[in-house]
Amino acid sequence: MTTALVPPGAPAPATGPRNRLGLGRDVYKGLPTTLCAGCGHNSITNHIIKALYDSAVPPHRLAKMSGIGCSSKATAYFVDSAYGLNAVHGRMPSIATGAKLANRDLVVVGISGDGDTASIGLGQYCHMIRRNVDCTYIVEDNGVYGLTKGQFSATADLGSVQKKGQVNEFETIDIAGLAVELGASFVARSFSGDGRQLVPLLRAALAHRGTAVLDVISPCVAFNDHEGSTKSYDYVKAHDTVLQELEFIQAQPEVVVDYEPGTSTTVRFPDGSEVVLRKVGPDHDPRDRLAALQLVQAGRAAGQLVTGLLYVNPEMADLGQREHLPPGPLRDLGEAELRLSREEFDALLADWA
Amino acid sequence: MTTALVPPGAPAPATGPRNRLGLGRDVYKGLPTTLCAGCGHNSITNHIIKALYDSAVPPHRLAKMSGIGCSSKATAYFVDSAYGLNAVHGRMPSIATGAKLANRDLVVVGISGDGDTASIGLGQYCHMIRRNVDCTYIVEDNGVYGLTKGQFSATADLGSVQKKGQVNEFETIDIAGLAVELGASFVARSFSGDGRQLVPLLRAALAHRGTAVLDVISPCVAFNDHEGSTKSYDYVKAHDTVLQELEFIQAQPEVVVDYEPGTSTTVRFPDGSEVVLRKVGPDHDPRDRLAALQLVQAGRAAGQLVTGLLYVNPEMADLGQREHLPPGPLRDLGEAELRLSREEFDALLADWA
Amino acid sequence: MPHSNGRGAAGPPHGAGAPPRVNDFTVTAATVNGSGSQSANLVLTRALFAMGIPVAPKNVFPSNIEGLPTWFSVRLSPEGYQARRARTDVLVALNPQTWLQDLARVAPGGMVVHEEQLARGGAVSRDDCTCYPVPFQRLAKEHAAEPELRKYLTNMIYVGVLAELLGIEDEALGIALDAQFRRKPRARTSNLAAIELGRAHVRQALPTQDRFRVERLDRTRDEILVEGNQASALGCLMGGCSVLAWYPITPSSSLCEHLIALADRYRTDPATGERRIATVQAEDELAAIGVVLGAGWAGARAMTSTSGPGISLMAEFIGFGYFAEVPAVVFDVQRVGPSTGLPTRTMQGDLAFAYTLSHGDTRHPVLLPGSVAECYEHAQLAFDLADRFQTPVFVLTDLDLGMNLWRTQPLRYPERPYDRGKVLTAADLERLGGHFQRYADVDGDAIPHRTLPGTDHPGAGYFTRGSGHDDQARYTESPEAYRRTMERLQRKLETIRRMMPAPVVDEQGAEVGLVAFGSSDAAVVEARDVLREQGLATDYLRLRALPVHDDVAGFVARHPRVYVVEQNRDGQCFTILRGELPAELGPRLRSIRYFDGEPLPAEAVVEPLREQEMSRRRADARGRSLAAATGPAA
Amino acid sequence: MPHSNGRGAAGPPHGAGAPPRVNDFTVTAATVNGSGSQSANLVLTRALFAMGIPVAPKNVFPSNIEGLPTWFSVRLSPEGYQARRARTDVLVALNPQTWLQDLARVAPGGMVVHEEQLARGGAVSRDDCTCYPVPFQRLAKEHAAEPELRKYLTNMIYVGVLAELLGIEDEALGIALDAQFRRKPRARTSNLAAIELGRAHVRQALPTQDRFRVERLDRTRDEILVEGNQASALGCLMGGCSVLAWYPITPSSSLCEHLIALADRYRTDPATGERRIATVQAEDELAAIGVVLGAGWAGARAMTSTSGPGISLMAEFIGFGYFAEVPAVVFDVQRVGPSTGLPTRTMQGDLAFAYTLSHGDTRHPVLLPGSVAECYEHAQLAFDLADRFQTPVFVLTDLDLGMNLWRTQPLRYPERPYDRGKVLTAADLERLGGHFQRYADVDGDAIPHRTLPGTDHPGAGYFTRGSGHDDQARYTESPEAYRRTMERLQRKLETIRRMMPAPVVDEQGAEVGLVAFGSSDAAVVEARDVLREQGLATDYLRLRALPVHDDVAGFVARHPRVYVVEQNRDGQCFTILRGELPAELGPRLRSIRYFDGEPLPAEAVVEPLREQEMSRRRADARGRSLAAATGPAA
Ligand SMILES: Cc1ncc(C[n+]2csc(CCOP(=O)(O)OP(=O)(O)O)c2C)c(N)n1
Ligand SMILES: Cc1ncc(C[n+]2csc(CCOP(=O)(O)OP(=O)(O)O)c2C)c(N)n1
Ligand code: SF4
Ligand code: SF4
Ligand SMILES: [Mg+2]
Ligand SMILES: [Mg+2]
Repeated sequence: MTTALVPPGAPAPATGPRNRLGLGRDVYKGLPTTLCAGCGHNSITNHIIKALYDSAVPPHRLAKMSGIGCSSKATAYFVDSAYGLNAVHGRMPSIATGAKLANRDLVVVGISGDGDTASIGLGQYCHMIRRNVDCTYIVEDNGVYGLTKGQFSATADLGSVQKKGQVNEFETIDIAGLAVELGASFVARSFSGDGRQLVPLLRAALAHRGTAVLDVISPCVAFNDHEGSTKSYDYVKAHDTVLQELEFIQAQPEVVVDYEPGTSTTVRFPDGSEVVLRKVGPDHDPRDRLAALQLVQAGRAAGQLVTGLLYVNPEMADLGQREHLPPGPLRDLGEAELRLSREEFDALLADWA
Repeated sequence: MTTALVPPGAPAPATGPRNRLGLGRDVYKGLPTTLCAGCGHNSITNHIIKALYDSAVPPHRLAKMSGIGCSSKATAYFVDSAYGLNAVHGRMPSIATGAKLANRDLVVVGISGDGDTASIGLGQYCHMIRRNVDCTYIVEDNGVYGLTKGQFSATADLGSVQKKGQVNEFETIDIAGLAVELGASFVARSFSGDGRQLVPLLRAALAHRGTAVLDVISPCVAFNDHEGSTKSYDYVKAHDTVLQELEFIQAQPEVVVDYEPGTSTTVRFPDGSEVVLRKVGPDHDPRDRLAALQLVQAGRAAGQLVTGLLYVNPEMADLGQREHLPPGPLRDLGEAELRLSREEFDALLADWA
Repeated sequence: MPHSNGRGAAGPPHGAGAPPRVNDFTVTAATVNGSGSQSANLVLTRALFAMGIPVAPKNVFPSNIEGLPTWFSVRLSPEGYQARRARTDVLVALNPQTWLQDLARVAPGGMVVHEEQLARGGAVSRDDCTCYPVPFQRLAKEHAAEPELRKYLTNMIYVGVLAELLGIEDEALGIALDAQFRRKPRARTSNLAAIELGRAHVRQALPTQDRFRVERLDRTRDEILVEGNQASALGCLMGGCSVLAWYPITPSSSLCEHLIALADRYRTDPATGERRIATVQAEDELAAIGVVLGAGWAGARAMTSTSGPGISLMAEFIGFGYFAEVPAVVFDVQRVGPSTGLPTRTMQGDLAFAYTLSHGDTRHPVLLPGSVAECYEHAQLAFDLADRFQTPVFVLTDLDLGMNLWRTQPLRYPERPYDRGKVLTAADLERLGGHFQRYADVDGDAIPHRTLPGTDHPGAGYFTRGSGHDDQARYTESPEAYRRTMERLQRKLETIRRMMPAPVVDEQGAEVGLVAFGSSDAAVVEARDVLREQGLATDYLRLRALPVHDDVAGFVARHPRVYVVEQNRDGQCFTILRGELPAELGPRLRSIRYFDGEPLPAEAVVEPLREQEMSRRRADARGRSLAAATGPAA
Repeated sequence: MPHSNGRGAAGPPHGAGAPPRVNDFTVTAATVNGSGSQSANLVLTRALFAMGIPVAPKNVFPSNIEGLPTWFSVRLSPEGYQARRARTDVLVALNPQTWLQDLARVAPGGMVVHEEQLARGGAVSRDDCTCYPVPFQRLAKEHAAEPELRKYLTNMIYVGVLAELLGIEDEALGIALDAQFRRKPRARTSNLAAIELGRAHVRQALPTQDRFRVERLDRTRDEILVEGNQASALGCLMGGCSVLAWYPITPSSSLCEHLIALADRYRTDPATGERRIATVQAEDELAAIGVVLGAGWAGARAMTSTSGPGISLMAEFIGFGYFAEVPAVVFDVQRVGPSTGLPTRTMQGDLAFAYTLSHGDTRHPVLLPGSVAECYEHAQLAFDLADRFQTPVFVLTDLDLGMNLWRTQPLRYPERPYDRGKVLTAADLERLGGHFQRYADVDGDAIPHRTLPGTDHPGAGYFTRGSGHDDQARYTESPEAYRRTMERLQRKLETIRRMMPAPVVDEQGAEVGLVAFGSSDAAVVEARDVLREQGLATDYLRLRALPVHDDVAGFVARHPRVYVVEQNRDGQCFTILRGELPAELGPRLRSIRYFDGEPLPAEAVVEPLREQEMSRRRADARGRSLAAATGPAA
């Protein structure tokens, strides 16, 4: 399913379909994207818009949290009337944790990148999972630092070659595998161009009470250029008469896939590199953590990225429950609930005397 | 095997056994410990001394690196004449990485705690593994923050109860399991009181070229006091006439275990809590990563901590190799090797003109 | 004892035949940590307090859990001085590791109670002191069969010995034991027995003495003994903190642990177990401040508490909070050095760093409580100010203020409602016709309005990021918009300056002024009395906040010489004052710095001040000739 | 164009009939980033440079990869001024998003080359400018079949258009193309074709003009064009850096990437592939500085480079380095704001923060290169100083200096051997009889000796931690030992102060002094000329390091009024000077601050200075009456 980019600042149409809240799809749109044309992150934005619309999330309850990176900018490109917070690099999990603690009623959607999550933010990522903070955590995973112009991230493939010619000498950190190992309550993987798979996963994540990790493979059209690859993007090769090393970003078509559960598909990126996606089949029991681990590991050993809902445990207590929070937002409590009464106060001081 | 604590500042005996370098065991001793009597960390120190002595590590080539915590202090208690660096909290991996890069000839032994590694230092821990920095990384894992007086660490058991009565509501982070998932080249687990297992593991780790992770369970006698447990330490219970909440640390005997590969043993801590250790048997192939993962997970599911050498891959390139470093220490290079020649320099500037 | 002596002499020396000292001396117990000496020390302190004697206990402990030397001093002072005294008058020596050095630091004419074994094989070297050898170990052994408990008992026996020697009343001891073992009656009994053992031993084996005596006074009525961290915790609870995120670090941890204990008691629904506060032990300080900023953004009153290393780690996020204008309360209970410095020693070393924490042009309101009562007051105030100013607010205390017990008048129940600052509700927005500009200066005080996430109005939502935004919180890289934001933030600081607590001034027309803040107050108060007795009158301004209040310039302008007293090496407050006061006033400022890691003693103020005053003529002369040489100043 | 105009007017206005301007105007191309405009801009710049015309290019780009507005200006200046000019004279308008705003900022009498389509549906609003509509898109379309490449081609066509309009020589363009496409001959050909397309179009379709002309000059002989980051990288290479640990961040990344590229070329053994440098892309800045400190401790020359957010994150570790006395070199290529500020804009905002980075009393040597040549020199020096002083050394540059091209005389080949500081070898220890005290001040300069891990001598080993140690690096919590360490570190700073590069002073007895540092130099140099023409002579001191050199006091003492120029809001250098200079000199200092995020233009110095000089009589009068009211100053 290919969806077009969000049109810039389009006004809400007077007619047209409405969701359960009576809101049109336009309400779920954001500012026009400033990401590169063809960037996987834009596709993900569109799927998020669809999922939020379909799940009828009230915009005013939506808190869009992010770190720093091209991916982290994406929070600005959906549900313009919602609340957004673009924090510092790699620290979205803690900010999201705080927001959710302050107001349990918020629907927290966190967007991060592979640099943001697997490098500088790895500690916060793991500890958010450990706390099982109720939020949807989307990693827009392109294996590079897009915003700082193409350095390898920790999810880059061993042996891949940078635009500038450097070779990645390091093993990849598997964001989904790590989540399963850490005991996350919801772990899924998908691909930016696979709306048929991603939208339902997003809706499930929104419905899940706890940290729902979505590792979404998302091609960077600007910097994922494997010049060293024998399969390098022919178009670019053919035209290197006018191309040089500097700053020219080739607009790319969106990469779209559509394949059946239990099968696998090879995605060829505009730059000629390939990735093999394998969709979990109906035989996988996503409540079996050991099975999930094995699935991920076996896929990895076979050079495949397993996609789909890998693991879910809907019963695991979320942080709010572990903190024994009352039902309403903490931020609404006033003097009556927060201060000691004068009697309590006097008794306490007497105790201290 | 129970070894006595290091005697304070004992001079090297004139006679007695010598290792391959002709050095006596005393050379491998450090300052007298200032940790609590009975602290598992002290036992580990003794096993480290034995391993370094047995492996005949030259003291002047030994770099003892640590973060902050009772555990991190332990570097002062062995090989007094070696080089030591007690860095900041949770950042030992990066310091150790730098030292090793500067001088490949150093034998780097890093000591950390569960707080130091699994909380504040989790990101650095994971990334050191990813780089496969050549060093022995020992986590003295007691499930608490000893030095700051007993708060839970991220390796504390779900449901355990603090001295002050708080209950740990969070899943444990498995330091060894995480290392396997991340693709570490050497992962082992042991117990502070199990010298028969730990000393050979330490020697293997010293011999391994790459990051050798040793998760060593090490009881904290001061703060691992599960008052909430029905098995609470009887001795303490019987004498609560004179005990109160403040600052009284009960000296404890060292906890020692000795059990056969393939079997399991239950360790009862002075405070009455228990942990079940299962030693890997000869049937486990430590070169099979999937098997190692399964072993750890299955143990966890059964409430057991699997000990022994879980995984090893001696061929994986270490950071020095990945960086293509020359054989000698980088720090010994001088102007001749580091500066451009005048000709190169002039040519470069001409290029830039 | 490692106690430094404030770079100079102690109080007046006492000859052997000097008159008895009543209620006016310092007792120091040198023990080993982890041995349980702390409860003995507290029983002693509370007993003296119960007799109406103003006490000031100071605990000097190692960065270690068990087995290293630790010292506990309690100063008795009829005038109520609470500063540390550099020397001790009465030593209780129980630690062989430090015996000789402890002995050397007793003031002449002092009294030494020591474990008999320590003097084995030789006479005690101090024949200017009265020595009382006591067989603590043997007494403990006779009393307790279990060797493990003897170490602990020894401590309580020393309380009995002192009680008998000094004349501490049984009733007072009873009150102290009640407080100490409130919920452990059996422990009370056995500890009392240990005290009795000490008393009995003195009666049987030692001569009576009247060199040091305590007598009932009536100078602690209505007072309570509280640690600063405990007072801060209560202030946070009363101030409406509903999200705490923290990472353990001495000397800050106990603030959070006190708050959690208070929350267990007062914020927990006994029926449902529901807690009206979230208390998250974060994985580090970066996460702790992140949680606080997230919660503050979403409208909760959120706080963290840490010490120096944590402040360093929060630097980036605090800058974000400053530019994005997010409320947060950050306690810094200051300690010495980097992590591997002296983490259990005190310092006012983070003042300048916290004030401008983060890269770029940033500046934060800093509260500087000078007493435990102010810890309580400022903790509450901090939440109001954070909400009002929409910015991170620091509260700087230190190990001395935070972890030692201080006497105080009972804390006051707050009368004012919370100031939640400029928050627009859905109804407000309705009234404004949906016109909401997150970062506009609508009121002329440079403080914008905000909505809280979850506010159900189509115009309520906005996007928060650092400084790259316009008045409507839209992303922009426009230089003009950026400059406008920066200038508004600068004007906001002027609003803040006016609204922070004014300094406390005691001015009587002296020529010499003193400026100090925080825990230095105790020593300065005493130093002024000493100086006055020596004929040197001083006026005193106690700073209670940064940015520097406008009153300070007036004070300095009225005093030709102003000494800025602080507990750091680099004269951080001095430098800030030099930077913020009119430059003309700069030459009036002088710096007195103390940085040994122990609480500031009065001598460390008295002596450098006296010395500088002595040499001022010379200095003045030099200054005048320099000015002459360099031509007219503007 | 978002270019702020330095809060005031631009150069002299030009009427329609004004004389032609030769080699003395500013050209600005307004394009979209990611479109490849950068190579067109560079070809233009290099061609002008090849004609011997002093050029000063400035690139203003968004925090984004593709599709947002970006501006490139190149200033032509026969005098060789390299500061940004606030207004432009010749606009090349290719970006519809910013067309109207770009147009509005052209100086009167300017020339506008624009995509024909932009003016569709109406006349261009600036009839005081000469406008040249060009059908760039159509030309590109005719030339290139692939729509994807047209955007790119458009840029190179504009170079041809300008070449023809202004008179840029073919030979110069050829040299520029050679440099740009050194290893891509096919690209050179196709780009040249695009340029020809532009030229041809002008010849065919546009009238000639002589309002703005370039002519061959001879003022760039021997000069090269270099980015500061490139010069710094070469300095690091020559300075013997053997460990680089970094985390990507604009505008610092290119320093590291240049260094890696240089290492690929010069430090790699072609036969074995062995590299005489380790270059680690760390997981974040905390790890980067950790690697650097570990490597520095072990004896390598190690460095990192970052920008503000990274400096914040390094705060704790830098304090550790200070107290443990570990060499490290840290570049801070400064930028604006927190992460979500304006990360692609320039600022001197980290000066104060870097100088005292970390909690507690810490203070670091800071180098402040003022040109690309100094970037190269200071980079080398930094490694010597770090080894000599055994402490983290900062090198502060900024986006303007680091990422823009600057003209410079060729860099000098270093003559001196490395200064590896006080390192004791095994042989040294043997000679000293094994007597080695890691932290003792043996030489009276407060700098101790060290051994490197791996030194094979039984007395060589030592244990490194923060401030809690004695002279022999043994753990201690003794207040005396701690104070001794702190006082030595303070004395060490005095040694450092004396050994840091002295300021560069141009003094001719003027009454007004200027103080500036870093990239502000370009604007100050120009501003002084402008002020001199206006009859206002100034002397100038360019600070090159912190701590403040002793020469500064003398300079200030010789000038009744000294203006401190800097690119931040809070007057950070001004405040540091106020704090460190004798207080008597304080009143002489005045502050000129610029913080729009764009490189400082000369006007932003000229105007506030002139204004303040105008109003100084009033100010002086006020100052005198205040002094009178408050009594005599000390
Ligand atoms: C503390 C800090 N260090 C570095 C940066 C620079 N920086 C901005 S985005 C980014 C990486 C983004 O990579 P990723 O999260 O993968 O996002 P992408 O752009 O690829 O979507 C970096 C290093 C920063 N903003 N803050
Ligand atoms: C940045 C920072 N935060 C907090 C601390 C305080 N601190 C010292 S040790 C420690 C925890 C140590 O726990 P662990 O690593 O498990 O060691 P253990 O004492 O249990 O052996 C903490 C939080 C610190 N030194 N630095
Ligand atoms: S640089 Fe890569 S990640 Fe960033 S917007 Fe462009 S395509 Fe997307
Ligand atoms: S507190 Fe615990 S971890 Fe620390 S020394 Fe004592 S027993 Fe060991
Ligand atoms: Mg990425
Ligand atoms: Mg621990």
